[in-house]
Amino acid sequence: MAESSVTPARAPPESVELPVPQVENALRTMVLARVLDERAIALQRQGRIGFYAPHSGQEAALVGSALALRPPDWVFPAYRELSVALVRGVPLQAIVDQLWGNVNDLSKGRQMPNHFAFRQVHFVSASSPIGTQITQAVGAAMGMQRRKESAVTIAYFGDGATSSNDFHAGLNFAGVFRTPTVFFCQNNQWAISLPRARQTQSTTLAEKAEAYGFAGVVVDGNDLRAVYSAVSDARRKAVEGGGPTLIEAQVYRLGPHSTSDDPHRYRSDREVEEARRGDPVHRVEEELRSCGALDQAGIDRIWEEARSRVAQAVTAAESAGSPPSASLFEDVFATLTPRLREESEAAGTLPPEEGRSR
Amino acid sequence: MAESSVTPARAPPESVELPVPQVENALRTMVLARVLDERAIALQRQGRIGFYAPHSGQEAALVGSALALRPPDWVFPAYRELSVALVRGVPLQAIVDQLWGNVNDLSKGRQMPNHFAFRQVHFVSASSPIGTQITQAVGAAMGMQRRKESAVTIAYFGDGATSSNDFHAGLNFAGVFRTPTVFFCQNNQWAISLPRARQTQSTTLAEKAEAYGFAGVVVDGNDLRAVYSAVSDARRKAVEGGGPTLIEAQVYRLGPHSTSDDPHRYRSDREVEEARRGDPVHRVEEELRSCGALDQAGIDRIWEEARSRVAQAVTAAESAGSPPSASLFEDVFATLTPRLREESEAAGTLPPEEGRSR
Amino acid sequence: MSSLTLVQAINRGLAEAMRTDPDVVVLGEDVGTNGGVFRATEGLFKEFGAERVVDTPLSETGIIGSAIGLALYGLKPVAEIQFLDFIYPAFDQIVSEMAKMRYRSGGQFPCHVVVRTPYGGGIRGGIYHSQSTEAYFCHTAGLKVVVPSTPADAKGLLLTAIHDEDPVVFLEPKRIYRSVTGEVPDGDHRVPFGVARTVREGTDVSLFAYGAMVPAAEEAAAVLEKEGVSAELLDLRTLSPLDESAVIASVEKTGRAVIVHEAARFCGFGAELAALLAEKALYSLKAPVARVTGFDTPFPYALEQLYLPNTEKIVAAARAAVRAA
Amino acid sequence: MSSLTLVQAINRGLAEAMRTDPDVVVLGEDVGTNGGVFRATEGLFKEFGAERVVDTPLSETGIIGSAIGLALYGLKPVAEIQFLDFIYPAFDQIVSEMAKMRYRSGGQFPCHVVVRTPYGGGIRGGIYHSQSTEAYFCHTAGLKVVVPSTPADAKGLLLTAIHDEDPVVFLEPKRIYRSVTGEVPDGDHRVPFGVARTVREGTDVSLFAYGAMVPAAEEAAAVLEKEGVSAELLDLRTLSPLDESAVIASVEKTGRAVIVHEAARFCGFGAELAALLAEKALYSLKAPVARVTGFDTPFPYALEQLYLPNTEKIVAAARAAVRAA
Ligand SMILES: Cc1ncc(C[n+]2csc(CCOP(=O)(O)OP(=O)(O)O)c2C)c(N)n1
Ligand SMILES: Cc1ncc(C[n+]2csc(CCOP(=O)(O)OP(=O)(O)O)c2C)c(N)n1
Ligand SMILES: [Mg+2]
Ligand SMILES: [Mg+2]
Repeated sequence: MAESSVTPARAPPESVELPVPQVENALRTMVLARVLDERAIALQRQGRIGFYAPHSGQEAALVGSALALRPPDWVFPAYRELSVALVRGVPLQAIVDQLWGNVNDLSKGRQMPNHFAFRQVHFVSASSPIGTQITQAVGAAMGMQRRKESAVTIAYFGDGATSSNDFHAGLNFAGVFRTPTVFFCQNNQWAISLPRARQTQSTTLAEKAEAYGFAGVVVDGNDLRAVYSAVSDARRKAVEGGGPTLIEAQVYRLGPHSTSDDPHRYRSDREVEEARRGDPVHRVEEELRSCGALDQAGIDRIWEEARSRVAQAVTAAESAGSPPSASLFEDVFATLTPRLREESEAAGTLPPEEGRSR
Repeated sequence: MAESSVTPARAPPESVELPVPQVENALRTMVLARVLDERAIALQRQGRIGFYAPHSGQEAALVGSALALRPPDWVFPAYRELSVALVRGVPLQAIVDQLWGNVNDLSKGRQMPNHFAFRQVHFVSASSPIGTQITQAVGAAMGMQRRKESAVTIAYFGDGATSSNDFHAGLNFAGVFRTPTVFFCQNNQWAISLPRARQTQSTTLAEKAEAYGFAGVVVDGNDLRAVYSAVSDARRKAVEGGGPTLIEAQVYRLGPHSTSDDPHRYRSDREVEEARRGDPVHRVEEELRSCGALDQAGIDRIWEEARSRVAQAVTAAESAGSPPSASLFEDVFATLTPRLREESEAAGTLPPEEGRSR
Repeated sequence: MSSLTLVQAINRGLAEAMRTDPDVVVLGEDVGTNGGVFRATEGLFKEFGAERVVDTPLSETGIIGSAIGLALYGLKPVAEIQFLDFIYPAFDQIVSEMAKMRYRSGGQFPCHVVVRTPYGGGIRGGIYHSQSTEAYFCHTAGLKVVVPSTPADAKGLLLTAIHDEDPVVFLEPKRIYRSVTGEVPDGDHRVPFGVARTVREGTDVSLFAYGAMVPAAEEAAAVLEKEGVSAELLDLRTLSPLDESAVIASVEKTGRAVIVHEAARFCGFGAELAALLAEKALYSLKAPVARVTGFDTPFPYALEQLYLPNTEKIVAAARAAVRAA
Repeated sequence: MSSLTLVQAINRGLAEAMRTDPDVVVLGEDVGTNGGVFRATEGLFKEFGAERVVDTPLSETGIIGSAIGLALYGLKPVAEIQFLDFIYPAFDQIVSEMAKMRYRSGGQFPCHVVVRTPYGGGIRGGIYHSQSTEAYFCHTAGLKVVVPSTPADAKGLLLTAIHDEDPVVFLEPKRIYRSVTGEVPDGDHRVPFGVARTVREGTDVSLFAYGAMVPAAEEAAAVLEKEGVSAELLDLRTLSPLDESAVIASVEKTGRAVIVHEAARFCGFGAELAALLAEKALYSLKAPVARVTGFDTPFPYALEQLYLPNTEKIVAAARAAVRAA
């Protein structure tokens, strides 16, 4: 996987302090993600892609956490983590191709937009059922223990997912087996229309870790540096055998739950306006401006560049065709069964390749 | 449901202190249950019943908690709660009939021994899958809220069940909806071969309640009075709108997990011997002896009486026949479907009654 | 009578039941202020309040487990699962508890829970917003499984479900939530379980369908008619209990059967229909039984239209059956 | 060669796989010091230690979820679910994740988990220690479903499963864990998937069975032989992928089919076999297809013997088929 100048797959040397050039790099990714977010919503409205779940408001949590990871680590995402993929070196084009489910999509157009899978950077296939990635992240971490690999797994999930079966099972297994796992909960205050306060009665989500015998940490998810250091600490602890950590990054979902959602039905514009004041992208811009690393023109250029990259990727994705019909029958199993071959032929698709699917 | 002199369905007036006559009554139930436990294991070894899961060591927790309940309360049991049924007024015979699954079994021989259901005393049908009763207890408590009934539900479960999906969902719902529910965890230190310490890393099981925004309490489950007052307090709090409580009664499973289990494979005789010193039945005997309420002869009489009652019930249960063949097809639905009627006829059972099943 | 879409008919059915019976409560994710992600519960929160229209935490285990508790205690819960694809965290409660409660207690504890859930493809929902797994529930003794295909049936079957004494899995073909409109009786309209609906009569081939496949099969029957083939179409409405006699009688008349569903073929509901015919109508069969179904792959995204049964595929199968003999 | 019971053969299969491949790990409830409640993992903890034979907390969600994670990372997990009846807390992970992982990721993430679990009745286990719900898994695209009926197959199919690239649900007929003994090849014995075993050849009627029903069907064939009826018996071994051509070829020869399984009939696996015949062997069928199965009730306790298919019921169905034409 090639590219990208903006977003190196390698994190900076482990340190709680993110050096300024890294912050500037982070900003580029955050802006790219924000621009893509806005563009994708428009594309869905125009019927050009089928669905989109934005992550606006969560960029610092996403990019900050991803920067603290190392190449051997494994990411178990939900559906708002495309900036994590960017940080790990996934080309923008691969992400946009997934939104279309076109012939170039690495997942062969098998899933709705936002449900990414990028094997090469250990970005595990996302699914819609809430929380299922959490136990899987623990299992992969058990594998790292067995292979004595100095790495961690990180599971991304939302406030709503803390109510899921897998949250309970996953954190319990992690506690019992002391797995090198970082549980990264993006508490964006809403699970579709259910506010955080009615998701659970605990004061914080982080404190739920105590029920499983390990520590939970609350962090301001709008603060790139704070997130980076919280994840760095949790990662270091994990690889040193100190076991798992639950991090609750407090953020706010600025957009709708997804393009199918109308948030006006359940929350006030005022609440959103207030939350906008903490916009993590502006906060990083502000920092870089005030320390003199970037002036407004520099920031504008970052936005320009992002817009043009997104526009280019969209054009390319849209002009690529659909996956071939025969691909419908691939990857059910490693090799085609007689029944699938028969169905494929009956469907009038090209005769599927013999033997192993791609 | 008639009977029983020993074990009234009504609890004593709400009070943290159990009066001595009640303690004596409690002892009768505990002894009855202990005698039944020992007899049932022998019966299984002789092939006269199919299975048995003993509760020896848990009698004080069971009887103490049950005494704190009132008639309108609903009990959601696991499979070691026959003494709770006794306290609520279920005749011994009904319990023993269930062990046989004979024609008199109120559940029509539909389940393995220990999986009781006694509608009239709100003792809900027990099932084998671990933990499922926990969310159900919360739902019934939501019903009590809706009907404004001054009552509670109590869910019985083990240390192992704290790892179940329903524990997580049930306690979370209870916290959010502030339901009048008492979660009564009998931590008997083992889940088949898995010791408590490897079930979860939390220091106590009770503290898990905090993750759901309410209080957890640890109680010495070998102490009848302590259990009684813990449950009384939790009950009072619940009916007053104070929401749920998780009670961890620390006990020890003196016998095998069930008649299918050989505990020598995973725990030492010494551990069991040590635990025997805390035997809750002997502890109550000791109390009643030392306060002068009973002498050894009185205690012996209680054991005698229990033995003869159990012997009688066993004889009666064993001589009752099996449920009729046609009953196989009843209660799948409220009324027989055409397909079930056809299957019943094909099976050569008596033509099932028309229309509604019993 | 009112002219309603299918999802509106469901909404009216819920409101009707809640107005006439204070024991009816609705619970699920986003069913309250949001009115349901498909708007099936719109307005109920306002009319009946938070006590009867309960927004739950994100846990299907909790939704169905607590619905069972409500039912045992005596209320009439109607639980919404946001998509059938998300029912599996509650599968244990459904198959181990809800389905078996009455039986295992010897009839002491009935468990009349209604589980409503949108299902099926055709909405560009991909692998997790499109599945049809009715066969799992049909294979589970103790569950009734219902699938309406018209607004009137949607309301009538739902009201029957809510007042039924047994647990019901009520599958709503979301693809036709809004695309189908029809006259729906006002008030306490009920449609009985176990009775298929003859959508049209015919003599040459029997089409069996349910849910969103009914309109597709209707179209197919119209195309066939133009070709001189007289197709009979049965909308099964309740998959369990199944109106076996209607299925058999139809094939005894036509001698040919085309079974249509969106679900994967292998061990799908269509297998039971075909088996029934092989057992009880073998000598009437003039042609091999045909199944027009989803493929034995997970539900796709980009190639959804290739995956789904449609009018052309149904017509082709019926033609082949007629040609066979 | 060694003479082993079925459960011993499974135990040897596990040990063999663990010895030859350090990536194989076993996890589940009571699989460690206790050696499994049926002793299938006996001795493994001692030989391979707690890192490779993992006693888990009481959570099937956790067992399968973490097994999937192990597989994604590259190990070869073999998860034990104590009874098939207790698999449902993991059903979401199995049908939504394990079965679809390879597909949804376009082949990027294979998910070779083996889920071993004892299933079936005949042990006085009642409603929750007896069920046969293979149809749920067979209907789920992306899963392979395997059921051995002899010790040699138990080991051979298990080793194939562990080294397969796809997820496998491996159902062990616990009723014959110890009642059946047979010669089992030592070492890395493998039996391929998708190939039925012809237990005996015959010309008048085909019996199709798997698991604990195979011995019952064998007995039935012997009884029938005495009556002058020549029964062919196929042990299907892998339900998915199914050896369809063997099934069809047998009925093309005999013209009659009796399908045997313990599971409830409605939408059971037998429905798929019957459907297959109605689709692809209709003109060979001389008699209605018969299903000898459990009833459409939950699994009972006291009346277990009435519920279960047995030799007499199989013989009766075969006789009726032969008499029919
Ligand atoms: C098991 C399951 N139930 C329901 C849904 C429908 N659903 C999709 S997203 C969502 C809310 C998730 O909230 P949260 O975990 O806070 O994540 P966020 O969307 O806020 O990032 C729900 C209920 C689902 N995808 N999976
Ligand atoms: C979902 C599920 N998984 C596994 C089992 C098998 N099993 C029966 S009892 C048991 C241990 C239960 O331990 P605990 O909750 O502590 O209750 P105890 O038996 O100690 O009273 C297990 C694993 C089961 N019944 N249900
Ligand atoms: Mg959220
Ligand atoms: Mg225990």
